[in-house]
Amino acid sequence: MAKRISYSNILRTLFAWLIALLLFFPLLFLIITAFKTELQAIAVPSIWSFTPTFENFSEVQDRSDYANYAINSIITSSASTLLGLLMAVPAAYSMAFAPTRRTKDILMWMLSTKMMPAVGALIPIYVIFQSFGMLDTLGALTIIFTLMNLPIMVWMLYSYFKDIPFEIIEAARIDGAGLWEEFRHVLLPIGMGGIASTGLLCFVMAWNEAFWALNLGSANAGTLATMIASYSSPEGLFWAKLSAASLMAIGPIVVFGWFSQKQLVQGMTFGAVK
Amino acid sequence: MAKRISYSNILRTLFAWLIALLLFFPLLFLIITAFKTELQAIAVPSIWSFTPTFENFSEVQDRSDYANYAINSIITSSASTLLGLLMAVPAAYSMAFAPTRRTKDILMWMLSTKMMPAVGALIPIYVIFQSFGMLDTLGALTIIFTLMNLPIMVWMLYSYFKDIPFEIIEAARIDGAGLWEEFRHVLLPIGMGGIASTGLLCFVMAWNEAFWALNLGSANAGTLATMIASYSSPEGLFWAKLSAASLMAIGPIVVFGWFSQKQLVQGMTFGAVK
Amino acid sequence: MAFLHLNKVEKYYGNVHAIKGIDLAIEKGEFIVFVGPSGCGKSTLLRMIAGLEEIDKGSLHLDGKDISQTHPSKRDLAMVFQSYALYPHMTVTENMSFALKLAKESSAVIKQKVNDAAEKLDLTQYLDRTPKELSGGQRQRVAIGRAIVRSPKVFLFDEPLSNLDAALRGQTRVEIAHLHRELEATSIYVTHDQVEAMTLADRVVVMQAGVIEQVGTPMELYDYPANKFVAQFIGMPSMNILPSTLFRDAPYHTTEVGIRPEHFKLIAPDQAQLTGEIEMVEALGNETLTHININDQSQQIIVRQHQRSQLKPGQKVGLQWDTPKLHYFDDQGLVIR
Amino acid sequence: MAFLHLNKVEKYYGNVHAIKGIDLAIEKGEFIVFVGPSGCGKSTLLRMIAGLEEIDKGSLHLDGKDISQTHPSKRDLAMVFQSYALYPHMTVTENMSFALKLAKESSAVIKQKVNDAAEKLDLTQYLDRTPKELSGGQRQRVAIGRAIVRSPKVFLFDEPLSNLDAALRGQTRVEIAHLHRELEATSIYVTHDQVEAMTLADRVVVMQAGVIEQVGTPMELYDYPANKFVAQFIGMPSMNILPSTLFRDAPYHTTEVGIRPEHFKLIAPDQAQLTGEIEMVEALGNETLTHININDQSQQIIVRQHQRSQLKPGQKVGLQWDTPKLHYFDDQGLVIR
Repeated sequence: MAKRISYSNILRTLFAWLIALLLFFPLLFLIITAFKTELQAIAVPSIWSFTPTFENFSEVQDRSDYANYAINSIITSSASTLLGLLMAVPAAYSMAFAPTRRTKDILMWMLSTKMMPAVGALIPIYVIFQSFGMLDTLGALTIIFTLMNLPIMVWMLYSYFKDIPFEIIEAARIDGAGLWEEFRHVLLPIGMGGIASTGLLCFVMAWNEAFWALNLGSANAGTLATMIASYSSPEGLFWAKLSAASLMAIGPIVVFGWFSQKQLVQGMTFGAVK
Repeated sequence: MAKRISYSNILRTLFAWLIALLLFFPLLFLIITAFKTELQAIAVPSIWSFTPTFENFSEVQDRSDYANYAINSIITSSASTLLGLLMAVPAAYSMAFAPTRRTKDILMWMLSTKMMPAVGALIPIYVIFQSFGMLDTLGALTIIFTLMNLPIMVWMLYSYFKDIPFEIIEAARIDGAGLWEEFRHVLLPIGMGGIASTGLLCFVMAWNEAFWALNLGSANAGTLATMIASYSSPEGLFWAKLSAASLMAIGPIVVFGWFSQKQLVQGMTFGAVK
Repeated sequence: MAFLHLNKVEKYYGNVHAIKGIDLAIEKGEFIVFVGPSGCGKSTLLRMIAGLEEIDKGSLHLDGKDISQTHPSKRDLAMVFQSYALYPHMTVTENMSFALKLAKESSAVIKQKVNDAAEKLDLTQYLDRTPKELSGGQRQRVAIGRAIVRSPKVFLFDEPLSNLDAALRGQTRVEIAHLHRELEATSIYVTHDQVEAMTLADRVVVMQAGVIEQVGTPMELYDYPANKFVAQFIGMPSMNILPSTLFRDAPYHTTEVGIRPEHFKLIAPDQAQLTGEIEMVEALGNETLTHININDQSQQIIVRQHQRSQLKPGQKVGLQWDTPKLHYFDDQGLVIR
Repeated sequence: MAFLHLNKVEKYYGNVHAIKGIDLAIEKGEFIVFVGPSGCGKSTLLRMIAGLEEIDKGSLHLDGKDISQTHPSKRDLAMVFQSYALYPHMTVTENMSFALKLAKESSAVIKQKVNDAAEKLDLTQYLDRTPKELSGGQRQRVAIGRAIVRSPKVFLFDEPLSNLDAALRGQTRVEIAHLHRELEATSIYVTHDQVEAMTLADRVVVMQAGVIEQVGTPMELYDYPANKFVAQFIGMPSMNILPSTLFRDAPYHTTEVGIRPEHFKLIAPDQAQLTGEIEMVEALGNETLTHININDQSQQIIVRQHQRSQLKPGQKVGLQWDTPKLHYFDDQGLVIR
């Protein structure tokens, strides 16, 4: 018995390491390429020993205003997250604690809107923003990011709130709590984990979003995702520079994600793992 | 009392219709634009009365081989869904019914891989497929779609399987069922809803996927998503033709989704709504 | 008017008439138990008193004031929930002082009251723990403590013992009875367990299908049930019901006769009017329950004896009964006195 | 060797020693009940017999064959689960015939056996329904039916009644006893409820913390408990435990003395060696349980009387007991005979 267990243990450990390496490989490759020259970058087979250069990073910084892109990303991601939470929390609250016969249908239909390819909505939304003179503004991106994330946010918060036993809310009411006190002293502290996860997830999704950022605001309101795209032009692939730009774009969110990973992934579990 | 209820009922109904219209509007706009001429399409404010033309559709058909794109979409979506299920079902089964202390961590980590922007993995994956001579092949797209959907598939199936009381599986074992009979007569029929939902969702996601399809296979292995992109060229927006192409690309999946909506959305609920 | 007065209270859920017009007057200091099978409306009625469910028709007066439409936070009641419903993010102290803080009591008063309650409930050493760190029984006591610190007008208990195991249930029952004697607070207690109802209540309210079947002291219900439902619901094992044809002296209109298990005597079959065959003998140590199939009636009765029995399944026995202890029911199931 | 033989069976969960070496011999046709508080290992032991948990040490023999490492599907046992564990996608017929189909029985035989079992369990009219369309009691009966159609070597029951309400629980208990008498099948039944154990078992196995405390017939356990744990676990309310200093004639080494509630008599306080004050009087109709605080002992005992009582809380009473009915325990909690 004991032998079989340790044998399968070794196998499992090896397998786990293999998978981990395989999945880490793309990021590693990206990092390495970013420090190559363009010539080294396109060499087949890949070169693994070379003198690292910072040239790509400085060139990206010269050609594009990195700080500007980064600020746009931070503003639109933060604002859309905040705005989304302000709308999603009350919606999820009422769905979780005062459900009607339709609540389930509404939730399903909200999710089903995410099934349509984004391209299907591009033209009308473009026209709407155009007629309000909002093309290429941070406001437009914030609004579209908020709308894009709203169904997921309501869903996640609903799942969290639904796990809070309603009797606790009722106990607070009987203890003399009005609506605000109930929210402030009971729902908010108990649901904080879920609210934070939801916010984090939506922040990351807004940060990584490229389709709308490219189509609605690349010149003034461009986010870091659009900066990457400007290096994958049809005239040819500049791998090293593209890698450097990618690294600079995803760097902050990867670091941010690293520190908040637990919270973040917990948010994606929809309460399924307990 | 009675008065207040009917009053709020009217409000709710009005509100629901408003939202529904607002959300249906983009699709409506897309459909209408597809039947306009290019001149009518860019008119501001929008023209709502015009003689519909089929010109855009025939031009899209002439310029691109619609049937070819559609076949590629069907093949890659179906193959990646099937391949994904073959891997995800056993994985989810063992995670749900023979969990170890690490299972939760593995699931979380699988999901967290979806948090990295796809662009971060583009270059290494491009290089890998290039060195195997698989660029612009249906095989490459199938593999990448499968890998892309695998974490979500394992997650969804895990959530479904975990809802199946383990005692039912145990009862089957005591009733004399071996591994295959247990799978065939108990797990498969009980989990069929979840497996179908997962498959459907991944089919739709593969169909709508544009990033990898564009970067790994636009000439021979292009899917319908890449066909759309060829109409949003930087030389100018051809709205009417873009609309027609979009409509032709998303048409099949919208119709397909319409018929399987219940199943599909149920799949996205991760068992949260019961 | 009584301290707490329910006047023709009704409740609908869609088309379901859940509470069908309840009239009940509860005096100050009484311990009232609502008992009935699941789905009889006892919890709904309690929640209507608490304000957690709306009263669709009728009125509810507390201490002379109509509170039918008052928000739960303004009714001055305390409730102990089946799931305890403690605030998971607060310590025991914070849980117990939450209501007082909302009521803007001074912190000195709050501290005093919480410490008093904690001492009474033997919780002093757990005051800084969160509910997660407590056992089931301790959580239960915190839930009770949260209720008593407020000195509310009425205590409401919604099946507070059903999540505890048998031993702890018995113990906590004694504690609740003790607290009630000490505080003399008006209490309404909901349970589906007739033993809890019998041992705790000053008066028991037996409910079924949204109506009150009978109100009375525990021994009134046991000795003089108003109908067949109450007769069979109160007492364990249930009262045996037999057709009236077996009883020569039954009053006119009697269709069925009820006999409690302890009012039968087992005698030799040849001396008895009624005989049967033993199906099963349940020996519990201090008493023996004998299940007997009545001959030619395809009916089973249970006989309780307070001593050991040497009888075995399959044996024939005769039955004798105490005629004054019989209960006669008419075709509506109502008792004939 | 006995029909089912457990030989030094052990189980570890990581560092937790869940089952600490169990030896047990079960004869063919016996009805054995494992009883104990939650977490005592009784369900784990049952699942080890079923093959659903591995046996880490020791061996298990059934009908002369070592089945310690046999897959559950090859052990020829049937099990009734607490949750019933019916196949939700199959009808009642399909549920009951699943095992027979896997065993490649002919469809005529299957039909015959299923119909027989359905008739025995009063399920004939539900054969085409799925579990969802059945009540809790009916599901329970299907689970039993699924077990009996197979005529297995041993029936295993894992707390089969704990999801039923009190009335149905009593009724199903009688049905299980009836079935066992009819089928004469070897059965192992797990429960935490000592009443179920007492009324169903030929022999009861009392477990605590992974070891067997005592094995015996129900009345052996009630009259001659081997230790304080069994003494207090069997019987409701529990046996009262008092310090030996109150008993002049206690044997040497006695530290505590146990008295069952029915072995006390209430007398006038001035005639008694031991007096106390009444804390609570629980009148259950057929019996009265009086809770008494023993003077200067800060200890509470319960006295059972088979008649009504006029006593009230606060009154002083004297206690008398039946010396031959006393149980003496040493400082290890073991009985002194």
